[in-house]
Amino acid sequence: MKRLDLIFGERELDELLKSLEKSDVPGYTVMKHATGRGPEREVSEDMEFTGLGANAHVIIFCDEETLSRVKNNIQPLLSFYGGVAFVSDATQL
Amino acid sequence: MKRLDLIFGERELDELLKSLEKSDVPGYTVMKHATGRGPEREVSEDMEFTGLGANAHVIIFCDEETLSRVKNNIQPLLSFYGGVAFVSDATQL
Amino acid sequence: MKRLDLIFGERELDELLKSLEKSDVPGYTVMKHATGRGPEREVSEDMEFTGLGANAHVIIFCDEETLSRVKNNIQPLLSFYGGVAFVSDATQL
Amino acid sequence: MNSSLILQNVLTPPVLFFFLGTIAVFVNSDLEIPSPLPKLFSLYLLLAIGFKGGLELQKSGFSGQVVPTVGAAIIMSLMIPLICFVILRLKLNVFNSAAIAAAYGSISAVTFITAESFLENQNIPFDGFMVAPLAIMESPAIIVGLLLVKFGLPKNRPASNKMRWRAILHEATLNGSAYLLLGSLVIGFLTAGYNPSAVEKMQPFTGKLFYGAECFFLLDMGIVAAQRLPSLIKSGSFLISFAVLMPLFNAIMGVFVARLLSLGPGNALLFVVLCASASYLAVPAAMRMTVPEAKSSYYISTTLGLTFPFNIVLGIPIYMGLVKTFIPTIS
Amino acid sequence: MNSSLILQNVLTPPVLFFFLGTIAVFVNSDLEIPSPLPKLFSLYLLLAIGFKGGLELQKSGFSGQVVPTVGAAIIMSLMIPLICFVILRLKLNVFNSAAIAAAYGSISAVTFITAESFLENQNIPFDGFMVAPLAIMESPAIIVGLLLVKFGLPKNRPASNKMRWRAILHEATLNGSAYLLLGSLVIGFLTAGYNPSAVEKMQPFTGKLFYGAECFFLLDMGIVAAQRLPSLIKSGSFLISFAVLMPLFNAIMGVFVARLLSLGPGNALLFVVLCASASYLAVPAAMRMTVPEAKSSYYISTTLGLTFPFNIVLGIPIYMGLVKTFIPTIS
Amino acid sequence: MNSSLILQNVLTPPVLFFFLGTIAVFVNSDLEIPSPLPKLFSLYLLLAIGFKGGLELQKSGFSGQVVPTVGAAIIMSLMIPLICFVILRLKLNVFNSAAIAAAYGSISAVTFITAESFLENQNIPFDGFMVAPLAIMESPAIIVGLLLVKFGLPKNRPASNKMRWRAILHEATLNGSAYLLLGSLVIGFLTAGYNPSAVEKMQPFTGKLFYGAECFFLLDMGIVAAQRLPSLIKSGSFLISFAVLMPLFNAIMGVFVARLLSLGPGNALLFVVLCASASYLAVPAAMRMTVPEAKSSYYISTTLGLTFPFNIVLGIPIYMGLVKTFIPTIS
Ligand SMILES: Nc1ncnc2c1ncn2[C@@H]1O[C@H](COP(=O)(O)O)[C@@H](O)[C@H]1O
Ligand SMILES: Nc1ncnc2c1ncn2[C@@H]1O[C@H](COP(=O)(O)O)[C@@H](O)[C@H]1O
Ligand SMILES: Nc1ncnc2c1ncn2[C@@H]1O[C@H](COP(=O)(O)O)[C@@H](O)[C@H]1O
Ligand code: NA
Ligand code: NA
Ligand code: NA
Repeated sequence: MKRLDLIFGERELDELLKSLEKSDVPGYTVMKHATGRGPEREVSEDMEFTGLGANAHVIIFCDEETLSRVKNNIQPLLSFYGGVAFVSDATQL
Repeated sequence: MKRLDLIFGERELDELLKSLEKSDVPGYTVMKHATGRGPEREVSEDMEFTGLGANAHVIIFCDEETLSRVKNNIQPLLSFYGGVAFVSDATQL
Repeated sequence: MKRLDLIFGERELDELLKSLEKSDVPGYTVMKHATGRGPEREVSEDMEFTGLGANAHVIIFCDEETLSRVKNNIQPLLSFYGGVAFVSDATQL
Repeated sequence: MNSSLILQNVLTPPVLFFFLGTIAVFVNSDLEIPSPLPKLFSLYLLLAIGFKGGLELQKSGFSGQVVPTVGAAIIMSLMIPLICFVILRLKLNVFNSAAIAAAYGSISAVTFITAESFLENQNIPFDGFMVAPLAIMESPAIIVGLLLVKFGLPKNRPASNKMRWRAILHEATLNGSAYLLLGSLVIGFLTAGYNPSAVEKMQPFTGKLFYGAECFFLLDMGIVAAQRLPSLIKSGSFLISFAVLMPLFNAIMGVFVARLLSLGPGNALLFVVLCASASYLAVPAAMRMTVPEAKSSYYISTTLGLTFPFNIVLGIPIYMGLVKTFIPTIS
Repeated sequence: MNSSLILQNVLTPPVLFFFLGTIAVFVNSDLEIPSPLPKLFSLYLLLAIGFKGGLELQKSGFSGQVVPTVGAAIIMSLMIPLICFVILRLKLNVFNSAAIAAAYGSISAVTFITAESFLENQNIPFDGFMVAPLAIMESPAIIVGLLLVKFGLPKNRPASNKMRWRAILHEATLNGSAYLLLGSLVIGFLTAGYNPSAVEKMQPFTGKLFYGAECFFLLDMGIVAAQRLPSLIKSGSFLISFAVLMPLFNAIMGVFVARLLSLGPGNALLFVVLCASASYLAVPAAMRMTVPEAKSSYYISTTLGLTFPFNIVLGIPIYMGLVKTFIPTIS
Repeated sequence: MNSSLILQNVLTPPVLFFFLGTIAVFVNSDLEIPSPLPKLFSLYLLLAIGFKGGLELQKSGFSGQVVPTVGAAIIMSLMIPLICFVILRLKLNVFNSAAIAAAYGSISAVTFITAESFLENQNIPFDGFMVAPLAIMESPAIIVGLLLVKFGLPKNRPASNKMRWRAILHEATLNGSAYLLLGSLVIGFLTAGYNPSAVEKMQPFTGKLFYGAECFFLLDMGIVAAQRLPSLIKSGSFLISFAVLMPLFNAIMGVFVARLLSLGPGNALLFVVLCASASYLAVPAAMRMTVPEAKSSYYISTTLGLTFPFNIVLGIPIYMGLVKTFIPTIS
């Protein structure tokens, strides 16, 4: 099994979750209100009030096949809006 | 060392932490207010107000021996209430 | 690529982020309001109001070279204030 | 006549803000009231309702209609789940039937205060002691729900379930919202009795602010209710009909009990609303802990996604119409 | 004369709390108002402004100056972005220019209410219907901003962008803050018309509490604005000058339009403040969704980090001076 | 006589809500006030206390008892930590002793306002300027605490500690709660002086709402305090006795100083409460940053888990008894 960590702007969350559903992920977990800095942008806590939104951190545990579907579906979103995606190994307990 | 990620309903948090303590974990970290979707249920942000509660994400860094104790202790909880558990490798910095 | 998980007191966040910047990390993600228990201390949700602060969970995806710079820079902070740091493997999606 | 009452009800700020929230979801606005702000308003309303109820209870004492009304309320919250269960079992399994039944036996505090605002708006008097049955109706319904699970099932449930009996009683009586409501009621009662000068000092917070805070909260309730729509539709036409017809049926029962109790029209409406409303705070919390097998989307979507809006918008004026028709005014 | 107005403005609680927040950042105090509390106050203020505006609009009706003023406001929010865009293009790319231009064509509700408090403090009358132009000026500016991106660019933008037209109109009209403001305005209007007794019941929440909540919110705005300083400095002297001079220029335009409209001095100041203020709520939200290529630090730092404080502290009294000078008092 | 005072104190809403929170934990109810709502109330109370204090200070000026009282307060907050340190060193190491000592030299704003409510309830007059010593007593105690660490230790502490001196002074004077309290006091002072009409406009927020918000906050404090019980018990009988006896001792010292200052009974009680109460906001924050070696569970459990409830429930009426006995009434 694989673990995918996605970090991107909260405001794109709905669109991204739709992509995940289209990729038939078995499930996902969302943690909002994340902040951070990437190569280009800094996202601070007060962004939530200005309407820009903070970041969302989404975790998906899935098999490799699903992962490649996810990859295809979310790549355009990440390249248009920004955000990062990293994969690690994981096994069910 | 191993890293265990547990995701389950916030309302079961106390019970689960008790199980972890019984398993003699060296420590744990809890992030509440997580939302998500599993094979059966969807947990959205407004659950916190309806009394159902959102999800909790618990991270435990421990050795394999402890991990197997944890596994035995939490399995009944996860199977009764639902929730997921994944293990990865990790080393102390 | 490596994934570094840091968990430590929220009040030291500014200092720690400065250390990370000094180590030239490509980016980082911060999740505040984490609680937990370590070998010595328990951090509960009401700490946020007493002024002690809860924990922050910081994730950094970076290469091994950067990781070793980070290690050198944050070690004094972690040993003075407490907190944990774990490394796993990760690859960009 | 009812349609004019409905219009008058719709054009009050609480109902209008509820619509504002609902429409926000339908037109896909990004208006949201982030967690835990809804909890803040929910806690505030429970505290204020309880406190004000306690003050009134101190005034009225436990004489007259108070004790019979509370007694009748308890009986209703025991009976309604039984009736609901029988109906729900036509289509659903024991777990889901029991959980939904318990929700409909219990009450919704926000529906109750919207009914109070409706009465104030119509200049129909009512008694503050009606908060007492409100505060008491959560527990019996939860207990009946759990008894239904217990006895409605063959003994094939896993062992972890056996030892949960204490948890059940615990959830039924000490869940956060029931506890805060009842506790504030006691505090209001004591304050009015022993410290009348403090009553006035509480008034700006628990009294004056109340109506506005209710509106703000109903804005959020509108959002939340509308967001339930997809899972409401998924839950099927049986549950959708149930979520509208059951409150009506319970309301009719309520009207006749209110008549037996000789309640005035204001108190009668409140009693009817207690019968007709369904819980989305205490009961879901209790069911999640004790009957995780029940699908939470079922009991949340019906109570919050349909019964609540129905009661707020149409139910209250309809029930008022029923009350006016079937309950003789003494004055 | 202006300097005495500035001093009088500075010594009011809202401005003083704004300074308290600013200084907290400069002296590195750990005072913070954790998320989502700022959102609570922001939602509250929008709801209350809208509701009160609706009440007043019911009183004044749509006769007299209301329609021309709203018309002029729409025209200003279409024109100002065009002027800004031309200036900004001297140094910035199309994306950044359009996003910043949209922000300056739009408005800041908190600047508006600070101006109202200033007028009350100076005993200068103004009309509640001025909330109508406030509620309406966000959308046109956003649409102009997005049209500028659309036509200012060669067709080399990725395809994902093509289908975003509906999203653009959607963001322009239905973003949370504009929606809540406008919705509350409608509710206030309906309530005052059909349910006058409810107006009084809302008053403690939407009326009495307002000034204090404004102060609390400005404390947070002071913190947030000061935290923008580093990225403001990084954005360079061109944008820094723009963030001070553009509001002044827009204010001067506003004064002459107000004169054309024959607005009294109070209404004139509010109109000028609408022209001179820049959005940090609705516009950033819309730009993030539709023009992610624009650097958010540019439009946030200028609007929130400089234009907002400038308007709050110096701008309002300066604009009042302009109004007094150029607008003949009829009385 | 004291026992009647205690009963009168217990039957006020603030104390009753505190009990409601405490009992919620003991009976294991799931009532919780999720973060950051407690912070909202805590910020609100500090802002309101400061603002009201500033108004009163403007009225009273700096003549009469103001300066001597503030002076005496500073001396107490320097001396009390020294006495505490000597006692605590009997059993604890330098780090823990210094941190706890600093907490007891400092103050608890919520204990102070509960004492004010108690006085209002008893119709005993007191002066608004007593907020000045409240606002000033945090810093000296923190500095003494850190000096104790500095000089109480051999030089074996790691180097990272050396450069922390500026941080120490910074934490002592600019931590969020002390800063907000003092800043609001200054704003209240300026507003009353230069803008009296604004005072009335703040009144619904900072004045009228205060008592109810205090009750809500004490509900949370009850929960938090009761949750400290396990770690309080773990901290041992020495610290448990300390957390009850030290406030009593400090109160007795306070009574005699108040007598020397010729304070009236109301002001005297407030002065005594400042001496007897211990900080769980500013001091923990400062200690965490500068003396992380100190066990936070020690200073949090004693101050919040025992000294605070003791003062709120029993301490205030007992101190009132002491004041009545030892301070001659002039009237
Ligand atoms: N190397 C990294 N490690 C951890 N988080 C990152 C990293 N790079 C970016 N992020 C997160 O991803 C968000 C969006 O990144 P970006 O759009 O590339 O600026 C940032 O705000 C960070 O929270
Ligand atoms: N494949 C998955 N990846 C990430 N999170 C998951 C996954 N499956 C379930 N979850 C999380 O676990 C929670 C409980 O799952 P369940 O009880 O199986 O519905 C869900 O609400 C999700 O937050
Ligand atoms: N073994 C562990 N697994 C997960 N989190 C841990 C572990 N140990 C400590 N932590 C987290 O790190 C924080 C600080 O640890 P410490 O300062 O060592 O008490 C704790 O509050 C926990 O949130
Ligand atoms: Na019911
Ligand atoms: Na503008
Ligand atoms: Na003290």
